[in-house]
Amino acid sequence: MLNWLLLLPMVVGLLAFAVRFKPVLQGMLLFTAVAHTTLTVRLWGGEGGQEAVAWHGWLQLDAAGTLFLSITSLLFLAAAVYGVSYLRGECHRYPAGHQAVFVGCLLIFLGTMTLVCLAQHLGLLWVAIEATTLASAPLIYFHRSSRSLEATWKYLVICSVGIALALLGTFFLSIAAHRLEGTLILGDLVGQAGLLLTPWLKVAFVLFVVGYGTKVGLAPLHTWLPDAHSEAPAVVSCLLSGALLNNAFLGILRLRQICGAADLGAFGHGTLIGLGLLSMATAAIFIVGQTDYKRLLAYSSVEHMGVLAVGFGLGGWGTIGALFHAVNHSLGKGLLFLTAGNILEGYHTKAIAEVRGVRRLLPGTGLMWLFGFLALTGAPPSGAFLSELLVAAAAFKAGQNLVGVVFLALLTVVFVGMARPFLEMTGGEPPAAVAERRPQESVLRVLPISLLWLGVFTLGWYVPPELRDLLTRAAALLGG
Amino acid sequence: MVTVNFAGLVPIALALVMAPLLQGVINRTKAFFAGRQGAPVWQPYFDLARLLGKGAVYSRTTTWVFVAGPVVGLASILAALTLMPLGGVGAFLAFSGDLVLMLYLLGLMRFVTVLAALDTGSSFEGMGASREVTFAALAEPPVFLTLAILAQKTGALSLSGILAGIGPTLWVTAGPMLALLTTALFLVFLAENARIPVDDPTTHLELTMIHEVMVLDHSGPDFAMILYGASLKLWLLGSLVVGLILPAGLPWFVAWPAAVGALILLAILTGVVESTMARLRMHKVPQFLIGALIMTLLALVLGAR
Amino acid sequence: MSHAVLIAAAILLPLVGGLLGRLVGFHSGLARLTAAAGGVLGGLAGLGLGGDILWNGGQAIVNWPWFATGYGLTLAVDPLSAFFLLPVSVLTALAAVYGVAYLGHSHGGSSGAGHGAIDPANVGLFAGLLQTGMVLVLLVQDALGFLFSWELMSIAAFFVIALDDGQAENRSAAWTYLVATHIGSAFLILFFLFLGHRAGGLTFTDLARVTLSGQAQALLFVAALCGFGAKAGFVPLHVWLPDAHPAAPSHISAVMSGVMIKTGIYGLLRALTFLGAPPAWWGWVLVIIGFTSGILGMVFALAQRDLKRLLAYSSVENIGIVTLGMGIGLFGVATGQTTMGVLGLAGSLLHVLNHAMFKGVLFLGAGALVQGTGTRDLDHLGGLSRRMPGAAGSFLVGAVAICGLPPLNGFVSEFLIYLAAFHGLLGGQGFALLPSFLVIAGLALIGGLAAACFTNVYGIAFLGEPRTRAAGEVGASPGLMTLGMSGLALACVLLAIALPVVLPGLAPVLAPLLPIDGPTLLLELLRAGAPLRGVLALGALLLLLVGFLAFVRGRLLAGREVGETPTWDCGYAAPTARMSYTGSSFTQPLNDLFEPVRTGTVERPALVGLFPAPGRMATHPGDSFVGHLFTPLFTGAETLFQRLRWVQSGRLQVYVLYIAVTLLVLLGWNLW
Amino acid sequence: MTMLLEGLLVLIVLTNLLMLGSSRLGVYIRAGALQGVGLAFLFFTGEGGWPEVSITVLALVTMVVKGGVFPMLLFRTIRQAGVRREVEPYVGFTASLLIGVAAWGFASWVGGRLPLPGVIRSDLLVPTAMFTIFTGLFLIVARRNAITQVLGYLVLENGVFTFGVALETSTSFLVEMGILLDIFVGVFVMVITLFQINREIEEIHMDSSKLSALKD
Repeated sequence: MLNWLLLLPMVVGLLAFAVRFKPVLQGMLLFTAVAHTTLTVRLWGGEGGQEAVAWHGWLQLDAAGTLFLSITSLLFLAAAVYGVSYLRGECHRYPAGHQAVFVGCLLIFLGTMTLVCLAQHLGLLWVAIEATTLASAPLIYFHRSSRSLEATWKYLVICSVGIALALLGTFFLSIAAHRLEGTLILGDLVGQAGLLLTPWLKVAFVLFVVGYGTKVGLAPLHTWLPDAHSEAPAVVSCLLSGALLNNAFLGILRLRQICGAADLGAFGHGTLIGLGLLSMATAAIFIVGQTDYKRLLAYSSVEHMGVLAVGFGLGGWGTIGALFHAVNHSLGKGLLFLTAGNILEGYHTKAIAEVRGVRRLLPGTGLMWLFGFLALTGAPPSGAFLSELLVAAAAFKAGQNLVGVVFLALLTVVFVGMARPFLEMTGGEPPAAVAERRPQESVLRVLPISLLWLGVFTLGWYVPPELRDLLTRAAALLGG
Repeated sequence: MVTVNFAGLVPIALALVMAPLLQGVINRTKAFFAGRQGAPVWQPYFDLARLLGKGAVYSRTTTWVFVAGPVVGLASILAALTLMPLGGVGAFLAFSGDLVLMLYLLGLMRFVTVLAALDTGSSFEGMGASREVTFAALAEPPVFLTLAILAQKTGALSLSGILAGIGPTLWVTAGPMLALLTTALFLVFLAENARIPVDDPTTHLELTMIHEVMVLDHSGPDFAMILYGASLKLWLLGSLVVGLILPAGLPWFVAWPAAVGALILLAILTGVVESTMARLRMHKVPQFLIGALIMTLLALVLGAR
Repeated sequence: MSHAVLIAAAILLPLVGGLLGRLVGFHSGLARLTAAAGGVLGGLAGLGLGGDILWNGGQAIVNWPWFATGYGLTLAVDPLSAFFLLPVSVLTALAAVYGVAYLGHSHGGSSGAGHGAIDPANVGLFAGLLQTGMVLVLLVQDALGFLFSWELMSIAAFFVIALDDGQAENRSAAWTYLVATHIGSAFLILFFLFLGHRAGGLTFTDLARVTLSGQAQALLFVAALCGFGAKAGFVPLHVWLPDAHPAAPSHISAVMSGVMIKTGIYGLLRALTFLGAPPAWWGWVLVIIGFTSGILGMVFALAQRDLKRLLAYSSVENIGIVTLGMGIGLFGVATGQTTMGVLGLAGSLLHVLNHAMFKGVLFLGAGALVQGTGTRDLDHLGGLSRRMPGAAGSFLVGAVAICGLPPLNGFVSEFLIYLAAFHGLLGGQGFALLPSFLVIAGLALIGGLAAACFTNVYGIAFLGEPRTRAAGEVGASPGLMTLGMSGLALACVLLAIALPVVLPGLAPVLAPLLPIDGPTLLLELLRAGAPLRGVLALGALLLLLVGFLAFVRGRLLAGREVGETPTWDCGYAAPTARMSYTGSSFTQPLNDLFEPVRTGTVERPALVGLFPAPGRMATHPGDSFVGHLFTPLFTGAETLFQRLRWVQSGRLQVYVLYIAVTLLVLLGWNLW
Repeated sequence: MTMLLEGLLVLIVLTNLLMLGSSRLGVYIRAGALQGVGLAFLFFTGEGGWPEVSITVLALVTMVVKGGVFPMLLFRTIRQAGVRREVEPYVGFTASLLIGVAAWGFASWVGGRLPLPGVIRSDLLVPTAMFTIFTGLFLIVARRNAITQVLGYLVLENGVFTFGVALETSTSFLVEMGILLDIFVGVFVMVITLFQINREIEEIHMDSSKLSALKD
């Protein structure tokens, strides 16, 4: 089952490179997405009550993996449905070869992300995470404009440098496991964490945080993120922000899991909390007065990764809150990036100041733009409200009152900064030049968005027991 | 507890009968200072009688509000009278906080008068109404503060109780404070009753008037009610000023005549003020009232020592 | 009907009505009726529930299972909730009735002030949600549920404001509201989480049991003050109110101003029941807030020409009065002056109730004017009482009541607050007297200003001659609108009669806020409320006198010549409506006086030469807190953030340097 | 074996210094290639004779990729893009060298103090790895030319790899191959991107300081 999950997108993705017939490409994309989601759903609760294992324990779907894989798969499905319409629409002018590269890379990207969720061998995890960078780079420069190329270049170099440090961390971890013959299998490391060499483990942790943190987009390592997210096509931004960032976080979490097992106490908590708050503050600085709505969303991702970091740093309720927040953020941010894609296509601009009256011009899009904003920023009923509340509660529970206060204050600043552009864009009268073009929104473009919104909305007042159970198990696993 | 003091009916009767007299006394005093013969002190009574005997003329613009103004206004001041003691003898009705009710009844009177003025749609009456509400708003705090300070000093919460508590003892222990308060109240008394230096009841130029210009369009019995209401208000506020000065606790046969005498003296004093001072320019009036407020604040500081 | 059913009805019916209304949104009339039916039925259920609890005592508790998640939602109506449930229910129900006609007729109305562009089904939906949210806020019994309901309510109101987003000012209003409410919520989250952490649980029962250190108590009080104050509209957190109310449809403005902001007061009172014995400085703080809110609210209101903005500022003023009462009450409690405490808190609570009624009337009346004339500008109205007698009569009742004049209900609550302050004069010494003096002087000034303000509104809008053609051609409001308005006006009258009698019924409501036992409290209320009988008696006397004088006047004029003429204009022969005094002129003396605390701009034409060209003068009333506090604060923050943007310089080299430096710093931090 | 090992390490250090001090792009690429080859040989310095087949394969692949494919790719890019052969530094060459020497000193000092478990085959190993990592980062930060940044990344990877080899970390063959594949594809994609950039933006000439349109 796991093999299928992994191989399916990889193989179909590789095949896609060779296909030059556009409908087939789109079919492949949709098929893989549906199949991947189906497989993932079937894997919930494991195979026959056990966690699915493959490759001698190198691959295993544990609770945390299930959670992140489900997010990825779900988001990919939404993105794929949207993407088909996208490929039919705007990119019709591109040659089929471009579409082939796009679909192929998209699928391989999915494959690599799946591998990240499954990998139990930390070396393999590194390979997978670096591979996500490489698979997604061509996606970002899909438009082949000078700006998108620049974004790709920065994305590649910064993430590669960062991830190289994570590789160093992986080696250090191996040294720490000297008494375990240098094993890098997560289960072994956690199981016999008492035998690890603490100083090396600590260095490895820092290297993981900096290395994978670059990929996650924790400030000040986030510098590639606004560029890449704003220049990439909507589908890609959605996946980068909603799926990739979480998955990269998994890298840090795996080490935190080991640190927790090794009984390092509060080691690293301060680091995560500090980076988290710094990320939120940095995001706030760039969100207030932002002129480009896709960059706005990108910085919002930085902020939310900060929320996750704070939550994981706090532990306890914070871990559950952060995991839950990952779900909410992915749904919310995915929906907003896809919506932003609709707006971009309708208005041909990314400048906030030039977009007005979305609600009148593109009713569904406008509504979702507003609803999505509210859902993402934690205005109930929205899952984000509950998860952010949990994180804040964890701060007070841990006696970190100052952290709690700063956390709430930063959330508020970000909210204030985001509210104005969203309200301004949604309301008002559309510019005459745009209104004359009479842009249309197809159902395929609005439906996935609405479903994502429905998800995050529902999570605001009803958390299914299965999800609650999964979150609890994942938190327990991660040493929450 | 609501105390009913049937002896308090006598001051009400006195007020009802004698209120217009004060107006006459003031006019007489002014005439004296102007070296004129002047109208008899009973002239206000003659005016009232004549107005009551007349028909009325209404502007086509007006509605029932215009008619209701004088009626409700007079009713308010009459109701307020039941709360005002005279000469240290308790009022007909007394209860904690009745002073608030009394002052708010005056407020109601002003409210309906102003609305009646606005009902005519005349810019002159609008202007008068505007001035009226402006100065009234500024006059409220000094009166309330004065009564609050006195309540604190006397330990009573009803008008009757407060005025009954002010006597020689208090004047000895807190003389300067009481003097300040009396002065402040006197200033408000002048302002509220549309006297010089705030308003000139005898002017003939609408632009310079406050109270008179508001009632330009009233005629006949309506106007009579307004005039009578104004006299009662003069009496009512005068009683308050007088109450601060007269010693309490005198037997009724001394107290009432003394109070009436004091009221007449107050009227004469008003007449003297009107004769010796010029009307303030309109934008100086707020300063006049704020002056009254500052006096009460000074008294507050003095009293707190 | 059992409590459980009533609770469910009060909460769910408005929402269900709104949703159904949205579903049948294709038919405007049906949608409006459905939504209104939900609102009215929900309101009736709430009224029954609140009335029952207040009348019969006790509590209604019901547990709602939260689907299969294992969480339960405890909803309870205790006397405090029940008390607030009354105005919420009455006002929302009557506003819903009014809304049926209001939304129907504003369709296709004139642009600008009317709400021609918005879909009644959407208004119905969010109005229902707003009602549901408010009832939930009053009923939930745990912090999480409270925050959730609170946000639900806030968001519903936001949508109502944001619905008519065609105009930039409305979008700006929606933003301001959203920001204000969000900042408030942040403080509330802080409050509940911190308190919950101390209490070790998040249900209200847990929270009420906690014992706090002085420092924690102080911190929590400030957090509650900021959080709930932002909703209630304490100066300087009031800035969203004057923007939001004009943007919303009038009947929703009525609900927002009449009861939604009162949930802030409810929250503050609820918070006080958790925080333990109040120190005296809380009383001081609240008195000062009330003093400033009351006076500044009125000062700003006086300067407005936009009727709904004016009413919004007047809400700030009334919240100030409520706060004055609460402050003096708490001060009494803290200093052991029970009578003062009881009176202050009772007056504060009653003013909440009263204000809901008369502000409801006024906003609904304003809606009738807006709908009829298409403008909110006072100076474009005039003479409407002839053409809209129903609206005019109700509005007059509201205006008299809001000025706190006897014999209507507004006086009763203000009287109690005055009385509390006067009682404070008897028991205190030195500085402890100052709150009492502040309250008395504040209320006196507020009363005077309010009289100026509302004679202005009523006189300019309803009396005199119409100043514009639109104002001259208005027809009477539809029956349902009149029903809504007169219902609330009637409530004002009834409350004036009833409140003095039922005052002791407040005992269970006040009990959790006071450190005395039930019988003592009841006794205090009976004693303290005795003067109200005097008020009642004089009210009756006043009415008798009015009747008598009217009779006398009628008899005198009977058979005499009663003529009709034009208004006396010093003999000027051709008066026009443009010559009549405008609201701006009416309030100008007071506005000039308060110029220093109230900013604003005046456009004056430059008149040059012997025959200058025609010029226009216009005044734009400002809000000094917007101009001098919030705008500089927000632009300052934005400028600061702009200055920090060099971080994202665009240079790859610098970015990689960040990585290296972060690595070094973290290694240093974690390993040394 | 130790002789060979230390010789290789010295070679790596020298290539690092060469890159720090040179102004010619060609020198950079060649030095990088040399370093890659040296790195590949490190696999053969382990104790116990001839290594397993898997390691041999790994070493050969490393050698081919780092010593052959990458230089070819880079040279081709330079030729086709018509890049100037001078690297424009932010930090001068003399200063770079001095910083390099200081870094080497620091690396030696830290390397001597790290509580490494097990037997270390040479005292030079850890300092060399750290120095190489530092050089890589420094080249990325302190040089303008985009090609140098690719090279810097390569050098950084070499440093990390040196660590891996030096410490005999037991990542498995598959993972090592995966890592190599990642690096290969990574450099490949970078070069392609540079290529595209050069085609898209006329006057860029691989000057990465001109790639700063995206900022706030």
